Amino acid sequence: MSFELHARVAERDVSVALEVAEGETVAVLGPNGSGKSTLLAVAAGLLRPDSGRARLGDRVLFDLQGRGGAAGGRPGRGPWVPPHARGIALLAQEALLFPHLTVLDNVAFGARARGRSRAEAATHARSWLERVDAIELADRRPAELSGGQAQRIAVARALAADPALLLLDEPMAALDVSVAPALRRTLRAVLAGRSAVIVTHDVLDAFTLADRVVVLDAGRVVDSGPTAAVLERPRTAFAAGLTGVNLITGTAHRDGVRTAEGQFVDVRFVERVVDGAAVAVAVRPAAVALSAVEPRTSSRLPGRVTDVEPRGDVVRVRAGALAADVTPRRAAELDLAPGATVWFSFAADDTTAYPL
Amino acid sequence: MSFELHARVAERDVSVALEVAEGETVAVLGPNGSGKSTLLAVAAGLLRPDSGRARLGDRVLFDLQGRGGAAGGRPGRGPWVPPHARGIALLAQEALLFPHLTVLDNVAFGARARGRSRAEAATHARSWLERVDAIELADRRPAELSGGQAQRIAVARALAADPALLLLDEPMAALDVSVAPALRRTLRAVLAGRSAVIVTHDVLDAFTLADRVVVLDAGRVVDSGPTAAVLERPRTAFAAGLTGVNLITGTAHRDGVRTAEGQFVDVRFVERVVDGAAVAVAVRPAAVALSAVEPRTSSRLPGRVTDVEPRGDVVRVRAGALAADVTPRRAAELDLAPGATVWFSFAADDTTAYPL
Amino acid sequence: AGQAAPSGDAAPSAASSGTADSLEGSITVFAAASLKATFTELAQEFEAAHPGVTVELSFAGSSDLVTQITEGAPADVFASADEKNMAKLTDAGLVDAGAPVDFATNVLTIAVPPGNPGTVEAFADLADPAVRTVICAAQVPCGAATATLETATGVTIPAVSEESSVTDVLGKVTSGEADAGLVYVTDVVAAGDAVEGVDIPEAAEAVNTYPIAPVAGSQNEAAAQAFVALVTGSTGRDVLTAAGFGAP
Amino acid sequence: MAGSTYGGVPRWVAVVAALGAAFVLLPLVAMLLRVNWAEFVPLITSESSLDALGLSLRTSLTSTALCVLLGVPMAIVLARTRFWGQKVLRSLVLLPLVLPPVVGGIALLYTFGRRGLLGQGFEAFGVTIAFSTTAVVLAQTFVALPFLVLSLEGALRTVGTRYEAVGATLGARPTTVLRRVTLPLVLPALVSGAVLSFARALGEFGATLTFAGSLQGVTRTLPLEIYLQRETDPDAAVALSLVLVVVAVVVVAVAHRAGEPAGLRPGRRAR
Amino acid sequence: MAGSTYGGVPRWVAVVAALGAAFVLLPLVAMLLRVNWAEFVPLITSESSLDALGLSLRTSLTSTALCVLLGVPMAIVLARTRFWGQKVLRSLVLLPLVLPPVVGGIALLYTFGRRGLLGQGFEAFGVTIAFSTTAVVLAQTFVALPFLVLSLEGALRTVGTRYEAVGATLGARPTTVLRRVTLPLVLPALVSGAVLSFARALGEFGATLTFAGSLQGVTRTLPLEIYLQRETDPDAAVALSLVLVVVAVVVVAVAHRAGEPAGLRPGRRAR
Ligand SMILES: Nc1ncnc2c1ncn2[C@@H]1O[C@H](COP(=O)(O)OP(=O)(O)OP(=O)(O)O)[C@@H](O)[C@H]1O
Ligand SMILES: Nc1ncnc2c1ncn2[C@@H]1O[C@H](COP(=O)(O)OP(=O)(O)OP(=O)(O)O)[C@@H](O)[C@H]1O
Ligand SMILES: [Mg+2]
Ligand SMILES: [Mg+2]
Repeated sequence: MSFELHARVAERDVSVALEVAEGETVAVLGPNGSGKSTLLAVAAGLLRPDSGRARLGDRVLFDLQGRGGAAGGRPGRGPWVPPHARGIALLAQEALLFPHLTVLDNVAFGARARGRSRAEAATHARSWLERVDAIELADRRPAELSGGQAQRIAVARALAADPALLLLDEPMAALDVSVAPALRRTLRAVLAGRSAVIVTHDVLDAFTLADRVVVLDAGRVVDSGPTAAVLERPRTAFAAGLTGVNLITGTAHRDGVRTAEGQFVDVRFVERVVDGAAVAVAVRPAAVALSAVEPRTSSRLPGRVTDVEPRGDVVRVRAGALAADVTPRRAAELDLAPGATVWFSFAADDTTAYPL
Repeated sequence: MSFELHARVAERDVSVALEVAEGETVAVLGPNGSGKSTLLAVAAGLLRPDSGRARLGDRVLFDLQGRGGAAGGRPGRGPWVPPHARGIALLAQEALLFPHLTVLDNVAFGARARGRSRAEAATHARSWLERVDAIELADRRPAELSGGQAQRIAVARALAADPALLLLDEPMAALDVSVAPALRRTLRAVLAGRSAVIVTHDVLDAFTLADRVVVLDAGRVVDSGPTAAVLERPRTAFAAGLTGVNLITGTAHRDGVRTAEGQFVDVRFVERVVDGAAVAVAVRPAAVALSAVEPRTSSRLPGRVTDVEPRGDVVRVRAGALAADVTPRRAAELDLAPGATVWFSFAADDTTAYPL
Repeated sequence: AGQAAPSGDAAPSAASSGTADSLEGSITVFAAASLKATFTELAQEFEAAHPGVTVELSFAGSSDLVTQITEGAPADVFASADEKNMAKLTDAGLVDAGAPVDFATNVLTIAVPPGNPGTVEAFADLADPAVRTVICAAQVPCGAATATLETATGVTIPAVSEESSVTDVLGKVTSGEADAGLVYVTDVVAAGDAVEGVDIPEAAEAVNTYPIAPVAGSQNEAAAQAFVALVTGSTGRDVLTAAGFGAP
Repeated sequence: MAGSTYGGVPRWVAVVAALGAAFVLLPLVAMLLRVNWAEFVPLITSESSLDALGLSLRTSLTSTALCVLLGVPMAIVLARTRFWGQKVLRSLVLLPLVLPPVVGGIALLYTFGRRGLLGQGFEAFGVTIAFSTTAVVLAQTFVALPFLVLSLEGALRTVGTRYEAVGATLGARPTTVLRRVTLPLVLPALVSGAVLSFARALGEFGATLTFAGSLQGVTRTLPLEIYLQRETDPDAAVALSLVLVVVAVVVVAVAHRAGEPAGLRPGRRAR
Repeated sequence: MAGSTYGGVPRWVAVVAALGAAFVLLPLVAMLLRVNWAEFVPLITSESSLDALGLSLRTSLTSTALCVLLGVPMAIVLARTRFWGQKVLRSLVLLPLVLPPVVGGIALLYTFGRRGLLGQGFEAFGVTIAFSTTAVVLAQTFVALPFLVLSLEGALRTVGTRYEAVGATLGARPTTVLRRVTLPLVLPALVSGAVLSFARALGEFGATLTFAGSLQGVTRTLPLEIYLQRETDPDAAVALSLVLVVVAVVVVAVAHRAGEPAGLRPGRRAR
């Protein structure tokens, strides 16, 4: 079912809008404290916003008129569908398994709540436990689970509730690399054709699970659109950070871009861009070369090294927002240490430039 | 201080040993439920093992003789230093901030507990809050924090306790990409020259923070050694999964490797390996090509596609334990769908082969 | 006051004749707690004499019983430990003004623990602050009697406690907590070996009188009248005297 | 979630606790020492004693059930909703605790008695409450209710609403959440509260005497019987009290065993 | 941790709760209606009334303090340690709840009285407890202690040991953990328990009467005064009860305000 929401929570300085088309999965990305969990809580009906409106299918979930614009104003009045009647399941950031129920009963909870028989609910729950690869935990109590196991059970519990809209808050955060791909596959199967919102810090989740992405920052939507478009052509430093690309912004200037600092970068525009328009340039760190002296290429930017991160076969060198991946040998040659000034350069062919 | 522990917790079927040299940081990796948190709980003194011994510097922390080998035997008897006297700080998997204290008081707790004055402790706490980029949250209550914010405060609280041994259980799990690098940098600075154990699911943490890696599975240590060695020459499917490489095991056979299924793979041995010895071959998915018909190259393995994951600019195709990264165009050409049979091939130059 | 009371011999004669006893049903007797032993015995006598009647007994402090009757408790007979509480009921019209009959009296005595550790020999000894004496508070009947006695004898007792019931005074003495307590003669009799009594010759100055009366509007007036008759009659006299009560 | 079995209790705490326990237990021991064991059995098996014991058990159990029935909703409303005058209401609901029982009995008479606020209405329908077994139950419920409400309300606040919220998003309506999430979570507190209520009801004396009277088999509960026995024979009273104590200990022990929540029991796996 | 403000309470729960509240409140209203307001002020300001009120407040506060002092360690030991006979001990500690107060008073006499278990020893040192204000405090503490222990123990179990474990790994010794983590976490329950204890101590009658006696200004607390007044003037007793009720309401309200833990207060940020 399609879902539509806009809401303002004054106390947390969050004011967001979200749309999920029928069968679509939307990923919500954003820094810590940007309002992602708040958005989900409002959608699920656990938090009453000061004002706003939400609709799931034909049903209005709430339609609240703000009273008094000041922060701390009381939650607005208007129609309000309580959480249990919304058909929206929320997998919260903490697993919150019911401590008094076994794992099986936890997963069967939703079905039981909707009036299914004990046996029916148990069968249903068992099939979900199998799908998250946790059937052998069925008879344990939540207190006897490891963190990642608990998280997996929580995922199964939310999925088993078979909601019209599924909200997932960082479902993969505590999972190990050996289950994450399998669970991601399960989620992909489950989310296909189902309306869902997934909060994540992992760009891989966004790529594999989401049709569309919404980026929040400081309680506001700062970017949204199809996953590939948003992540491959990031408009914010946060979105760029997700995929790990360098984001350079400036104004279009003939065949290049002039940054705010006055540096000139050679790029290749795919679309026509008028001179002077605001543009962004994305470059992957692997395509960036480092040198101690200013190189002859036209695309080069100076930077003061802030961090040198060994990453196995490469070393990532950061200078503020700029990053380059170099081989350990090259890093050793350059004798990089935080504070050193280096030049970051790249070929125009390796850039993606687009209007902001 | 150097640290040494071996312990058995029968009820959880965990029996592990761990050594941390003076100033060393050890990363503990392993699937969910493999006993990582249990290991830390035993080290911190929160869980009494059935038998085992631990030493921090010159002090014996515990030295317990198991009584009755049977599972469910009572915890052993012997010397036992209580948690508060160990000088070991544990950052647990859940943030567990004291709900009745402000963020500042939470971080100041350790210093206060060791008898520092209120003002001194507050100053100390403030400096730590600054280092985790959360000074503006100082006056909030834990209930008013987002999940990632809480996690950051918990990190600061553990670091501020200035322990002789620091145990961190997935400190970065809930953090967004915009703080993770900064926090990783902070941790790197803090952990330098300090004995620490860090549990993580992120290979990047292991690379950037750890000198040595211990891999657990089902309550046993299955691999350990210097970070690069363990991760670049994985011996277990789990370790291979961490760095995302394909792990192929078999027996050495002249210039190649014969797999258990009887396939032959061309590799280049760096070291001398006698024929018939067990060897492992690591290949990165990006170096693996896919084809619908059996290719002419000598290193090729058949597989039935289990999953096709779009990952932005590449598509990861999995067939059981094998994975290949191909361009979206190539994936479309091959018309890959789960169930299809494809051939995975790679050049001998792209492999790393080593004895098991 | 006994104009309504039948002759003391009416009930026993009816019982001994054993014929055509018109009394049946049940009656509820509300009696002061200090009457528990005697009235339990009398009720058995009454049931033996009138096989068709069962007697329910409810014991509590007199003032508690008055409150209960005022609030509608189903009482047929009320036996009070003092005249003041009976007066409350006659004032309220719940007992006919002329109905109450005095059926027993009680006088104060000094109870001391076995062995008399405080060596109390006479009422005047209680004036010694070294003797820990417990008395009733002036608000309750035994306390009123104590006050009367103090005035009459000119002895002032520096009591360590002024209890709200005789039972509490006796409790302090039996437990040895107090060296002496002012209680009724009947209490000393009932307590047996637990206490010793020291008679007070001046006790006659403060005699406590027990009235009994049927409650107005009783569902079983005849049986109620018969029970009152039994108590005030010779059977009652014997039982009460055995317990230490005096004649009215 | 890895289990922490941390259980550090400072030594001095244990010492003070022992002192407190001694303070409570010594009087009980002293009482035991004074019991006249020779007369013990005939005394406690006398008809009136057995009547009183039976009545006490029946009425206390009934009023405990009433306390649970009325008290659970009261605790939930106090813990989970906010309304004007809530704080005042909470204080008022606790009043039966502080009211001397005899005064509580008077208040009940003023309400349910013949001339009482509601009693007049009941009387019109031919229903008399005062001085019946019903009155005993009412008196006990009145004094015992606050115990249940208070202990449960505290537990509800401590547990918080997070699990309830999860239940709701899984589609459970409020009543289902109450039955399947809230109550199981606070079961230990509910059991404690019920035990407290039962104990208070079992020991109730003043209000019963005033409001219900003292009629053998109908309203004379064990404490009333003890009170009466004391008039004539303090030893008998002590012996009967011992019966009360034993009954209470058994009930408390059984209830605590039953109320121990499976999920919070330490350790061992189900299989 | 994003705040859930979920608070769904089924309608029927509210209805039953209202019924329960009415059951407790109606008798209070009925009592109010019977107060003789004309004589109210002179009555409650009489010397004996003021003496009794002062004594009641002093002794109740003292015994509440004693309850906290002894009860907190007892609750901690019961909730946080495991030892042989613990379950029996817990049941025994609750006994003063079920003991009819008068019997409790007798038991105290047997212990601290002149010829009691300990009293003989005290007496040898010239310390007499019976008939003193100390006896009142002891009696009140005896009956009120289980309230504190029980409500606190439940809360300690509900809170669990996870936060305490964190405190310990941060280097806090058990006493520090107790002071800075455990007690603040269970503060609401501690306050509730103290309020319950205070209320029970304030209303205590039977044990005081039996153990301490009744002398104006020394041992005659307000409930004893009320009981005595009732003999002569039920109106006076009701008026005095009202005073008791008002005192209790004020104390309960103040305590609940003080005990509301800052960290669990909903909403608003500190700055
Ligand atoms: N109960 C609360 N009361 C007041 N403010 C809160 C509360 N919970 C969260 N906040 C604040 O509201 C803002 C949004 O928080 P929210 O939990 O929605 O963030 P988030 O995007 O989910 O972050 P994270 O990635 O760390 O989970 C933050 O500034 C946070 O500090
Ligand atoms: N309190 C407990 N009682 C019994 N078994 C437990 C308890 N806690 C954990 N276990 C079990 O012990 C094993 C080890 O758990 P542990 O928490 O150490 O795993 P972990 O490696 O930390 O996993 P994760 O990555 O999911 O956090 C698991 O099988 C788990 O189910
Ligand atoms: Mg969040
Ligand atoms: Mg773990």
